Amino acid sequence: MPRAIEVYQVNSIFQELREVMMLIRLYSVSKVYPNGAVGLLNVDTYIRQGEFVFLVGPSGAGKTTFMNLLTRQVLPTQGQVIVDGRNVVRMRPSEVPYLRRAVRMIFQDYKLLPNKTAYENVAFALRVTEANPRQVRTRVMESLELVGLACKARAYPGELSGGEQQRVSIARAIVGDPTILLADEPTGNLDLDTSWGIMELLLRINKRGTTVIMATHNRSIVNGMMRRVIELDGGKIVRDDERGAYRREAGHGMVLPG
Amino acid sequence: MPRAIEVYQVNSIFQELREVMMLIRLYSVSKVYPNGAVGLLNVDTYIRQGEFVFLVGPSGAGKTTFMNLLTRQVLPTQGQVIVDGRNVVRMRPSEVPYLRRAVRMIFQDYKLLPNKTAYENVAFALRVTEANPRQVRTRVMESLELVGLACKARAYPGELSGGEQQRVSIARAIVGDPTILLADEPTGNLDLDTSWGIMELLLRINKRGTTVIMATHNRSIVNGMMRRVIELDGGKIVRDDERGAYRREAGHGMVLPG
Amino acid sequence: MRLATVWYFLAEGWRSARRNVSLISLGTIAASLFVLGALALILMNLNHVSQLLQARIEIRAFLEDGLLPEGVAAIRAQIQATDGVAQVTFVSKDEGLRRLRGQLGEHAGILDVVGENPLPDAFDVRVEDADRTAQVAARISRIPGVLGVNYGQGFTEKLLATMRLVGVAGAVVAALFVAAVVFIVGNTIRLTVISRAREIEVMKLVGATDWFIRWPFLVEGMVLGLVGAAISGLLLFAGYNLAVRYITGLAPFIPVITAPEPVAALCVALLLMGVLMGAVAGGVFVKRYLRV
Amino acid sequence: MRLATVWYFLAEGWRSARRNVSLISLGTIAASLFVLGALALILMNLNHVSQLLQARIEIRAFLEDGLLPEGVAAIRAQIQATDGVAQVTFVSKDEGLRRLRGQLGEHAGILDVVGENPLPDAFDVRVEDADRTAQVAARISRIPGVLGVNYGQGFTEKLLATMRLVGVAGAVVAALFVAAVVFIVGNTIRLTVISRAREIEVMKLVGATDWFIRWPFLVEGMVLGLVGAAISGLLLFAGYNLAVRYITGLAPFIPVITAPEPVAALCVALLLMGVLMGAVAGGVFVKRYLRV
Ligand SMILES: Nc1ncnc2c1ncn2[C@@H]1O[C@H](COP(=O)(O)OP(=O)(O)OP(=O)(O)O)[C@@H](O)[C@H]1O
Ligand SMILES: Nc1ncnc2c1ncn2[C@@H]1O[C@H](COP(=O)(O)OP(=O)(O)OP(=O)(O)O)[C@@H](O)[C@H]1O
Ligand SMILES: [Mg+2]
Ligand SMILES: [Mg+2]
Repeated sequence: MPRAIEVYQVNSIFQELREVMMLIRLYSVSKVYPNGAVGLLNVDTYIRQGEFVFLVGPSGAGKTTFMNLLTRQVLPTQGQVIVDGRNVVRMRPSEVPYLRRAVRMIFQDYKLLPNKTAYENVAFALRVTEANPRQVRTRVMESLELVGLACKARAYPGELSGGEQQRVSIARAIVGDPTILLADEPTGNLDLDTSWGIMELLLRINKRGTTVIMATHNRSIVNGMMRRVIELDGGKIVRDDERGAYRREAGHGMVLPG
Repeated sequence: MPRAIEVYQVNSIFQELREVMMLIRLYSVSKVYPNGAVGLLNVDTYIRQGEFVFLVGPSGAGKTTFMNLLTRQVLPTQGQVIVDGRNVVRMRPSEVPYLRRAVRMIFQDYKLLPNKTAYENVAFALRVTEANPRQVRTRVMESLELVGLACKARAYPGELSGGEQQRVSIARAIVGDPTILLADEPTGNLDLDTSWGIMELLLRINKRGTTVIMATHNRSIVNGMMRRVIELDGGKIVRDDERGAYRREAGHGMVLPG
Repeated sequence: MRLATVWYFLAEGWRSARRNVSLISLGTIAASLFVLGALALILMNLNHVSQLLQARIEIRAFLEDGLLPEGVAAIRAQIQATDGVAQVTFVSKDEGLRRLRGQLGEHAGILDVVGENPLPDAFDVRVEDADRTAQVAARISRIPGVLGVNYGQGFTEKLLATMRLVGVAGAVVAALFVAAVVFIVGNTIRLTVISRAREIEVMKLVGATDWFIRWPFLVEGMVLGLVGAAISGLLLFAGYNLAVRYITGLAPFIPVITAPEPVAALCVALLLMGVLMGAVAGGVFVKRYLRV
Repeated sequence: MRLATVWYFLAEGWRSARRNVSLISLGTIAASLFVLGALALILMNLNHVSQLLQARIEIRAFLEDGLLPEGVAAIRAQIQATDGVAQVTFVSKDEGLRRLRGQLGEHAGILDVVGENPLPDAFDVRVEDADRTAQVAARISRIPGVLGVNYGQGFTEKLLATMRLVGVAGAVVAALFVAAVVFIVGNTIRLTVISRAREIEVMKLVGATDWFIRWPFLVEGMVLGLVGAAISGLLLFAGYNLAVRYITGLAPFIPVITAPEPVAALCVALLLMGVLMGAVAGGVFVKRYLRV
C-alpha cells in the first residue's frame, strides 16, 4: 500500500520539523548535586519557540535547577540539553557567554552587582554585548520605565526595597531582547498590582517572539493566564498541561488554622 | 458632678494602662534615607502584646523600613520608637544585641551566613545568647523540623533552593522564642501548601504569646486569616483595620492582559 | 562567659583560620616575618662584627727608655687605675719589633739595616668603651714615664664613625621594615575582614554582641600569627645555618654568630610578634565593621 | 573591540581602583616596593664601595738597583703589555720612602736610624679585575729586572672574599625580598579579587566574556601598581637624599652614591615593576575566579 508509506513519511517529516521547531529539548536529564540532593530526575521535555510556560511545584522541586541547566550554571549529571540548536552540555566554555546573552534569566535572588546603580546594573547586560553606546542609554531607561523604576535609576541595590531589586533584575533580563527569558519567581516580592504589571510586560515580550519560562508559586497568576503548565515534584515532571491551572483540581486546600 | 470626674479618671487610667500594654509604639516616626528616598512618613501607631499584624502595601511602601526601625537596623530621622518599654532611638549601642534577641526578624533576603550550614545558622542565633549547649541541639533540630528542613540540616545556604533558604531564616527567627517576631515576606518563595504550613507555625507561636508582625503580598493569606491589617503606601499608613482583608474592597482588579 | 562559649570561639577561630582567604593572609604573615627576621639576622651579625672590631681597638703606650722593673710596674698600675681602661698587656721591645716586622711584610728588610732595636717597651691598653679611646689615650699620655701613645688615630675615628652609622642605618631600616610589616599584615587581615563584612553584619542582626563576633577573629588572628611566625622561624633557622656554613667555608675570617641562642631568641621574638600582630589585627580591624 | 568598550574598561578600572579595598592594596604595594627599593639602594651603595675598594688594590713591583732609564722604560712597557693590567705608575725610591714614613706613623723614627734609603724604585700597577691580582702579580714578577712584587697578599684575598660574600648575600637577600614582595602583593590583589568573587560570578551569568571581566581588573592592577610605585619612589628619593646628607655629615669618608642617575633608574625600575606586578596580578588572579 503506497499510501500508507506516504502517510508514514509525512508523519516522520512532521516529527522532524517539530524537533527543529523546538527551541529547548531535554533528553532524560538528571541533576544530582554532589551532596546527594536531587535537582532533576530523568526529565524529558521540549519547549517550542514562542511558548509561554509556567514551571510550578513545591519548594525544592527543581524549578531553579531546570533553569540553571538551560544557562549552564549547572551541568547535568546525565542526559543532554539542547537550547536553540546548541548542545549546552558539550559547549565550549568560550561559547557560554553567548548562550547567556540569548537566554536571559531573572534570578530568584536577583543577583545584582552591589557596586553598580540600578541603571548600571541594567546597562551592564548590554555592555557585555558591546552594544552601540548611544543606544545603551535609551534602551536601559526604557527598560527601567517598563518595570516602573525610572525614578530609582541612580540608587544602588542596597538602597532599594526587595521588590525594587526584583524589578531591576527583570529590567536587566529584558533589556537585551533575549531569545529565551527565564523568570525564576519574578513576582515573589511584588504586590498584586505590580505583579500583574510585570505579567503584562512578560506577555508583551512573549508576543514579540521571546520564549518565556516562568517559575512561580503565584496561584492567581497561573490560573488567570491559562498557559502551558509544567509541574515538578522531587525533580520529576508530574504534570504537563497545555492550558493548565496551578493545581490539577480547583480545590486548593485553604485550611484556616487556629 | 463628682461622678463625671470619676469617669474621666477611670478613662485616663484605662488610657495609661493601654499605653503600658502596648508593646510597640511609634511616635510620629519618619525615615528619609540619605539619598532622599522616603521610607516612612510621620507614622504614629502602636502594636499590643500578643497581636498578629499584617503589614501590606505596594513594593517600596515602607514595610521593610518599618521593621528595620524596630530592630534598630535604621534610625528614624524623626520621632521616637518604643519597643517593649525601651526607646530604640536613644538606646546605647551595647543594648542593641539584647533588643535583637527579643525582636527576631525573618529577613526578606534571608541573610544567612554563607559559611555555616543550615543547622549552624539556626544554632548561631542561640549561641549568641550563650544558651545551654545541651539544649542547643534539640531546639535547633526542633525548629528545623517545624519548617520541614530537618533533612537539609547539613546543607550550606548555597546548596539550598530559594524556598529552603527562606525556611532556614524562619527557623532561625523562631528558635529563640522571641518576644516579637518580624516576618518580612516569609512566604515570598514558598508554594501555597508550604506557605500555609508556615502560617500555622506563626499562629502557634503567636498563641504562645509572641507578637507577630508580618509583611506580605500574599492576598489569600491575609484574606484567609482576618487579622489586623496595616496598609502602607509611600511611607504613610493609609489603612489600619482590626480584622481586615488585603484590600479594602473585595474587587482585586485582576485584569487578564493579552 | 560560659565555657561552651569560649570553646565555640576557639573552634570558630580555628575553623575559619583554615579557610582559603585566611591561608593567603598566613602566607603574607610568614613572608613578612621572614623578611623581617632575615634583616634582624643581618643586623645582629653586623653588630657582632662591630663589637669584635671595637674590642680590637687598642692604645699602645710607649715607655721611656731605661726604666727599672719597679717603675714599669708603677706605670702599669697607674694605667690600670685610669678611668675606662679594661685590660693592660706589656709588650717588650723585642715583642714590638717582631710585630713590626710582621706589619712591614716585604719591607722588613730595612729593619736588618738597623743594627739595634729602635723600639721602646710598651703597654697595649684595651679600653672599655671604644668611643672614649681618644680621651683615655690622652690621660695615659700624661702619666710620667710614658713617652707617647699611639692608637691609630685617624683609623679609629673612621672605624667608629662607620660603626655608628651602620648602627643608626640599621635601626632606621629595621624600624622602617617593622612598620612596613605591621602595615602589610594589618592590611591583609583588614582585607580578610572586609571580605567578611556581610557575615559580620548578619551576626550583629542576629543579636551577637561585639565581643561575640570579635573573639573568633582574635583567635583566628592569633592562630595565623603563630603559625605564620613558626613557618618563618623554621625557614630562618634552616636558612641561617646554611648561610653560616657557606660563609665559614668561603671566608672563615669573617666572624658570624654561630651560637644558637641569639637565633633562637630571634625566633621567639618573631613568634611573639606574630601572635601579637594577629591578635591586634583580629581584634582591632574587626571593630571598624561592627557598626551596623 | 569597540572603542566604547575600551573606554568602559579604563573607566571601570579607574573607578574601582578608588575603592576602599583597593586603597588597602595600594598601601601594601607602596610599602612593599619601598622596602624593596630601600634594600636596592643599600646594595647599590655596598657595590659602589666594593668597586672603589677593588680599584684601590695595587701591585707594587720593585725594580733591581742601578737600572738605566731605558731599562726602566722597557720594564714599564712590558708590565703595560701584561694581560689584565690597567694602569702603571712609577714610584721612585724617594717617593716610596715618603709613603712608608706615612704608613709607619709613630714608628717612623726607625727610618732615621737607617742612614741611606733602603727602598728600591718601583711601579704601582693597577689591575683590570681585582680577582686576577695574584695571577697578574705572578706574571710581572717573572719580568727580568723586577726584584719582586708585593700586593698585600693576605689582605687582598680577605677583602676579595668578603666582597664576593657581600655580593652573594646581597643577591640572595634581594631575590628573597623580590619573591616576598611579589608574593605579598599578589596575595593582596588576590584578596581583593576574592572579595569580589560574587561580583565576578554575576558578571559571568549576565553574559560577560572572561576578557570583559578581566580587563577592568587589569587596568585597576596597573593603576594601583603605578600609583603605589610612584608613592614609594618619591619616598625613597626624598629619604635617600636625607640619608646621603646625614652620612656625608657624619662620616664624609664613606663613599656614597650621590649622583642622581642610579637612584632615578631605580625609581623607574620600581615603576615598571609596580605596573607589571599590578597587571599580572589583575590579569592572572582573576582567572581563578572565572570558572563559573
Ligand atoms: N548547589 C546545590 N547543592 C546541593 N543541593 C542543591 C543545590 N541547589 C539546589 N539543591 C537542592 O536541589 C533541590 C532542588 O532545588 P531547586 O533550587 O531547583 O528547587 P526550586 O524548585 O527552585 O525550589 P524553590 O521554589 O524553593 O526555589 C533542593 O532539594 C535543593 O536543596
Ligand atoms: N538603604 C536605603 N537607602 C535609600 N533608600 C532606601 C533604602 N532602603 C529602602 N529605601 C527606599 O525606601 C522606600 C521604602 O523601602 P522598603 O524597603 O521599606 O519598602 P518595602 O515596603 O519593604 O517594599 P518591598 O515590598 O518591595 O520589599 C523605597 O522607595 C526604597 O527605595
Ligand atoms: Mg528556586
Ligand atoms: Mg521589603
